Amino acid sequence: MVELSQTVLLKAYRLMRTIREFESRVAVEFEAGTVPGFTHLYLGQEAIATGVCMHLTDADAISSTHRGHGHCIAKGCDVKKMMLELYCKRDGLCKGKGGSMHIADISKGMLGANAIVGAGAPLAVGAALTARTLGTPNVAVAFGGDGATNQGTVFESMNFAVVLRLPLIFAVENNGYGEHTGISYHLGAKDLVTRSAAFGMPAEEVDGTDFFAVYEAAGRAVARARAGGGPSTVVSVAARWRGHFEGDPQTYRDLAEIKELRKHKDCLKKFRQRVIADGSLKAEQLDAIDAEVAQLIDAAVNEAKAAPPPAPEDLTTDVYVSY
Amino acid sequence: MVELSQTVLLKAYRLMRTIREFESRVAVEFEAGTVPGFTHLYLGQEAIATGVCMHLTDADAISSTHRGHGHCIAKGCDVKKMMLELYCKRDGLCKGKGGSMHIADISKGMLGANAIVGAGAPLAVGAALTARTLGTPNVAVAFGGDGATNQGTVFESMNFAVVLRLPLIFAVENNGYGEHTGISYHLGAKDLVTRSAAFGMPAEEVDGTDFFAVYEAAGRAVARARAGGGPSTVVSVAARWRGHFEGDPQTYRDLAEIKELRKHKDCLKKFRQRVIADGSLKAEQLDAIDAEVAQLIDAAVNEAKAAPPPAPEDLTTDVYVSY
Amino acid sequence: MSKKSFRHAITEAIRHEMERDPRVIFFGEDIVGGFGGSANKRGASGGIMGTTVGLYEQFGEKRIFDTPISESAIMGAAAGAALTGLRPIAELMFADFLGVCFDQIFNQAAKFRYMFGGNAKTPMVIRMMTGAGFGAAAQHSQALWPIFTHIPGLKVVLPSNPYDAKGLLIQAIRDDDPVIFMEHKVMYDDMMEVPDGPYAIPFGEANVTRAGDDVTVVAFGRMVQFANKVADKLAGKISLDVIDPRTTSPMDTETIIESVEHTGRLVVVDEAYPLCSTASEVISIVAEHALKALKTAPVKVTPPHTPVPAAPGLEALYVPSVETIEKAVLKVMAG
Amino acid sequence: MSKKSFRHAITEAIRHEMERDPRVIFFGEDIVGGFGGSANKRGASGGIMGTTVGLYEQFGEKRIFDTPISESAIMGAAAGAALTGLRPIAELMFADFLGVCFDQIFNQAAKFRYMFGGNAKTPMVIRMMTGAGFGAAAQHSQALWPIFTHIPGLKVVLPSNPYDAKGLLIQAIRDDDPVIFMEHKVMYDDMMEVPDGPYAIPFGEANVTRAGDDVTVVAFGRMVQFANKVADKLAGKISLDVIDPRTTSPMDTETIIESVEHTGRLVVVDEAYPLCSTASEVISIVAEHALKALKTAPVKVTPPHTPVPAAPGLEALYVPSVETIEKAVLKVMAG
Ligand SMILES: Cc1ncc(C[n+]2csc(CCOP(=O)(O)OP(=O)(O)O)c2C)c(N)n1
Ligand SMILES: Cc1ncc(C[n+]2csc(CCOP(=O)(O)OP(=O)(O)O)c2C)c(N)n1
Ligand SMILES: [Mg+2]
Ligand SMILES: [Mg+2]
Repeated sequence: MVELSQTVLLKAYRLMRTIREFESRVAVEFEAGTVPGFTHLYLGQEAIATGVCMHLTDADAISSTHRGHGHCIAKGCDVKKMMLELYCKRDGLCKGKGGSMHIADISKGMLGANAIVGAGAPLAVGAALTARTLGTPNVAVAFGGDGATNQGTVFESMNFAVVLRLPLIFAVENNGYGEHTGISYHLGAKDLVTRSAAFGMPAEEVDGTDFFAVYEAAGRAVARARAGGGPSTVVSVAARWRGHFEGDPQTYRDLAEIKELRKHKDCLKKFRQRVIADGSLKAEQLDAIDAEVAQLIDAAVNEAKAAPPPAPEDLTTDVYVSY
Repeated sequence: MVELSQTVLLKAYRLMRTIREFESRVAVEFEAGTVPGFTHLYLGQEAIATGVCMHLTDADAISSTHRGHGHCIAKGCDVKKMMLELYCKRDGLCKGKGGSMHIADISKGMLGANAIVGAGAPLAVGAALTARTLGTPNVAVAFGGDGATNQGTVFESMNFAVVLRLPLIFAVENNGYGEHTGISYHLGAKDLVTRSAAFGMPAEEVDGTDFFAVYEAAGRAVARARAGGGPSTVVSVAARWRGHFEGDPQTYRDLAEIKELRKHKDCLKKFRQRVIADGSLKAEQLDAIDAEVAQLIDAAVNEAKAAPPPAPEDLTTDVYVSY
Repeated sequence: MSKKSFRHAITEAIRHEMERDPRVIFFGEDIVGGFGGSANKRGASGGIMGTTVGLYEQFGEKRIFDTPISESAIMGAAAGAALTGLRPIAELMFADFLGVCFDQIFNQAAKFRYMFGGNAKTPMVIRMMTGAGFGAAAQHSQALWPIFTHIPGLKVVLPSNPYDAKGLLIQAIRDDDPVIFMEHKVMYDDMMEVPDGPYAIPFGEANVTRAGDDVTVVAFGRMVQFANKVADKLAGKISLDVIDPRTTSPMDTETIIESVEHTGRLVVVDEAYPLCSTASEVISIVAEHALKALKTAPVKVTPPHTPVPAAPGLEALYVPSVETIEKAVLKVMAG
Repeated sequence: MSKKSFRHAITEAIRHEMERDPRVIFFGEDIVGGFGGSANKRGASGGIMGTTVGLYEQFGEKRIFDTPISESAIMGAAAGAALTGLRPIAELMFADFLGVCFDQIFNQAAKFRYMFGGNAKTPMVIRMMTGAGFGAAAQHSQALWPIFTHIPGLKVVLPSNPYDAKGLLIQAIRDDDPVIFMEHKVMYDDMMEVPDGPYAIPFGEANVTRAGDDVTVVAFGRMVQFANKVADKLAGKISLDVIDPRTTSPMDTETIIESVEHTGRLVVVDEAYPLCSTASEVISIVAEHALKALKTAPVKVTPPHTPVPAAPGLEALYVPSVETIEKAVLKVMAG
């Protein structure tokens, strides 16, 4: 295990805390009815996006899913502009035209949340192809859920990436469910690692609530990709703390499970305990981040609520570059 | 190894010989310009369709591919009506509206050749679902090529069949090529058996030019499916004797390869040698079949050439049951 | 007979037909809920929109079950099952997902009968949610029926109210051809008197929801409700003949043509994209078959040629509305 | 300038643009040939239709390569590469295969720019073969451009001759939006004078292939050739204004409307299925914008609402022909 610098640790904590705070607040605001549309929260999975994206630069690309806020934050998207986008405001990352399920920032290498399950994988193949073609050291990451791994697009992308030896990481997030359906039902294979490895690439599984585990596995995969070693899969096991989308009564789930998760599978708690126990960080440093992040998110929500919506003429712009 | 009865052996030989003769004659007629459309021949792979389909009854279903004549014959379709269909004549299996790439006979459980690569697998899932729903002992077989295994539909079908424990056999025919592209390039995985097995089902590989090997492996898979044991994969390795379609100059291929194949990988030769050597059949029995088949195919071609085409009014019928 | 929601009407139609015919089965993603869930309670949810509540309990998992997220396998399974003797209903949660499974619908199910020379039938129904109005943005709000309507071999149904939803869905399940059944997501709570027993509404028979003399308004699906409102609002001043074709394939061109021959004016209201659309099709039919009857140029009321925006304000502008329909009616009256 | 085939025109367009811009890459199934083949000779085939002969030798496998049979991955790879700075050309061998990869085209590539608020562009070209005429039957003979035309965010190109093919393909590759480029399989051997150097033909500008006064004939793709023949045949008796829109999205509605305002009569010829089609779209445009100019009802010449049959005799009846077009012209003259 590598020693991580204070800078890295503080950054990791800030990102995870920002995701936690962002999503927790969206949950509250959604219930209050101030956020339009559908929204799917990343609560419980913060360590995954963070552990993976901390290896990436703006020149690396990620493709995301319907549950994309965490990926955005970890990839460095502006949190205020994200909140504006969730509120579908004119100054949001996508001018209010994308909303929660299409939030994107190409300048940050964030190729978009995606409302079509499994659709991100081929796009990440494309980003990796750009790196290969231009001879850059860039990599691409395809985030995707356990449910999404049963979509044909994901399988095709895996074989395709192996055949072309692309610098690509399949970051599979096994949170136990696809909507109302548990993985013990929807997956015919023994497990996701075995099935991915059978496509001809290295694959490993880690505890997705342990930042360090994700960070290390992703580090190996990213380094391999940058070095021309081709694609690999990292399966991070975590759990969804919320319903599939906000408003989901989760009748299919034993709700006691969620209490347990919050107690024992909280990536932030685990991180805090570990870094304080081994002396790498002090509680006050973390508390300070907590306070800053809380303020940031609060300001973001207030700004977003007050901001103007798109103008009527925005309806028909941005369809084509020229037409 | 089970002893096979004379009846079984004679039937196997007749089927393989019929496929060989049918396809060889189509090759000649196609070059002469008498057969319309595109056509893909099954030469070299006769033992596969035969070895699999001899375990099936008319109540079992198969889905097929663009290279479907062999599957049709092995599944018991009327050879004369098949030839009429290849010639797109009114009395063909599909009234001349389907042609080589859509030849089908639902009454025989032959759900159609299919011009979309990988499209047959989901259809076989459906046929297996019918068996499960109605509680019949029927099974379904999805035939498909090595190239087709990279199509998302096939992967989805594999997982789907395992999840629902369907009576389904994936009969993969590895003939070394998808069009102009060799399997050593298009397959990222170690091999097709490993990748299929990783979906959570038994999978084995056999020599697809050895009728007995295919017959036995398929027998295990079919028996398992009938007994409620769920899906499995049988990969049969053979080789394409002809171009991808008739008229393909095969510039991508070492043509000496084909000579070798005809010499050493001829399923009919191998079958004949073995059954004569072990005394199960006599040469004369086989010769008699050869003669009968040659006559049958000749008659089929002559009939097909002379037969009337569809009538103009057939153009707009059979689109709907009612509209 | 009692007041029922659109949602409930859908459930009843499926229940009646599953009771009547053991060959009817039903599957899709999360239509039952709880498969593999920690509550260990299959039947836990009854569909994302609650349209299938209670069906699992009644029919059991041999006849109604959830699947992996594999739409091509789902649609192909339905097509293959239909070819071999069942009458499956398959759910494609949102119409927008057609892109991952379109081949099984348009090249397989739709074409079997023709390709096989009439020696096959493919009785299956694909249910799906359509339309804008929930702020679900570009990939969860599309109409897309023109694409299905374009394809020979498919039938396409767009119910505009709970009564029709039940009768048309029963017909769809009994029908021997593949049927695309499109439910507008904003209409599930709509209430209406709906008979308790089964009844089938034939395809290709338009419903004239308002009879009138001045302007023919052809409206599809949810747009029928808006068109009716405009008719009621203008009643006494301008009299609208509002036509709900109910199915876009087959389309009841006769009723449309007769109406235009009577009124001489045409407005078409459609939530689908404007180009190569159902709206264009209706205008084209009328121009071909009743040109001389047209006193003024027909007017198309559709969204602009753009994806569906997320912002609620833009989405409201995007979808045709009572206001834009009324304006179109005034235009054809003036023109 | 020299006589070149449609096939050769396509190859030249790709070669010019790959030479000009290193960001242009090109991939698909069997466009190079020989990857993994026993002859150990990459570049062995140059495409199923020979449109890419020589390109591999010139540009090497970083810029032109074959792929597994995984169209969703191909189209998504193109879209993702375009989003991140390349200008990919992806081949979908036959338009009929859109069903296995449509999502990546219509929900992804087509919508990025809008969903991302204008902060993205997706410059990519998808080439594909279309059309009937080779007896390739229901799953290898479809037109399908109405489906692409329906989708906001896509541009759709239908060249009708070698000169246009080269100029339009160059424009497609230079264009900053996703472009669907459809090549009729029967036209690859067509010969014509084609300049040796690069030139771009702008989108949305129709080509008037015959100027005339009596009837406007709008024809798409290969049908332009038939329409021209009819014009030549009737010359001296009936004078046809034949319009080749060249792109169906954007469509040059202005040229069409002006022509109908001049002639007062309209025939539309299209090989695509008839419902919700490009043919219907043209008639609808004219009815909306030039109703008063129409002296007689417009006539649509399209295949019937059926899949494409295998039998050559039926296929010949299926596709519009010089005879059926001529009949339609006589009908609008008489009507
Ligand atoms: C192609 C497609 N099918 C179905 C859906 C509906 N849907 C949205 S999210 C989801 C579950 C995805 O599960 P998983 O990949 O595990 O991601 P998670 O929600 O757990 O993050 C489903 C079925 C969709 N959006 N797209
Ligand atoms: C979806 C789709 N993609 C591509 C094609 C074109 N195509 C027809 S056959 C073929 C190769 C199939 O290879 P394989 O599955 O190995 O079957 P084989 O031809 O070797 O029998 C291809 C690429 C197609 N028909 N459908
Ligand atoms: Mg999940
Ligand atoms: Mg092969």
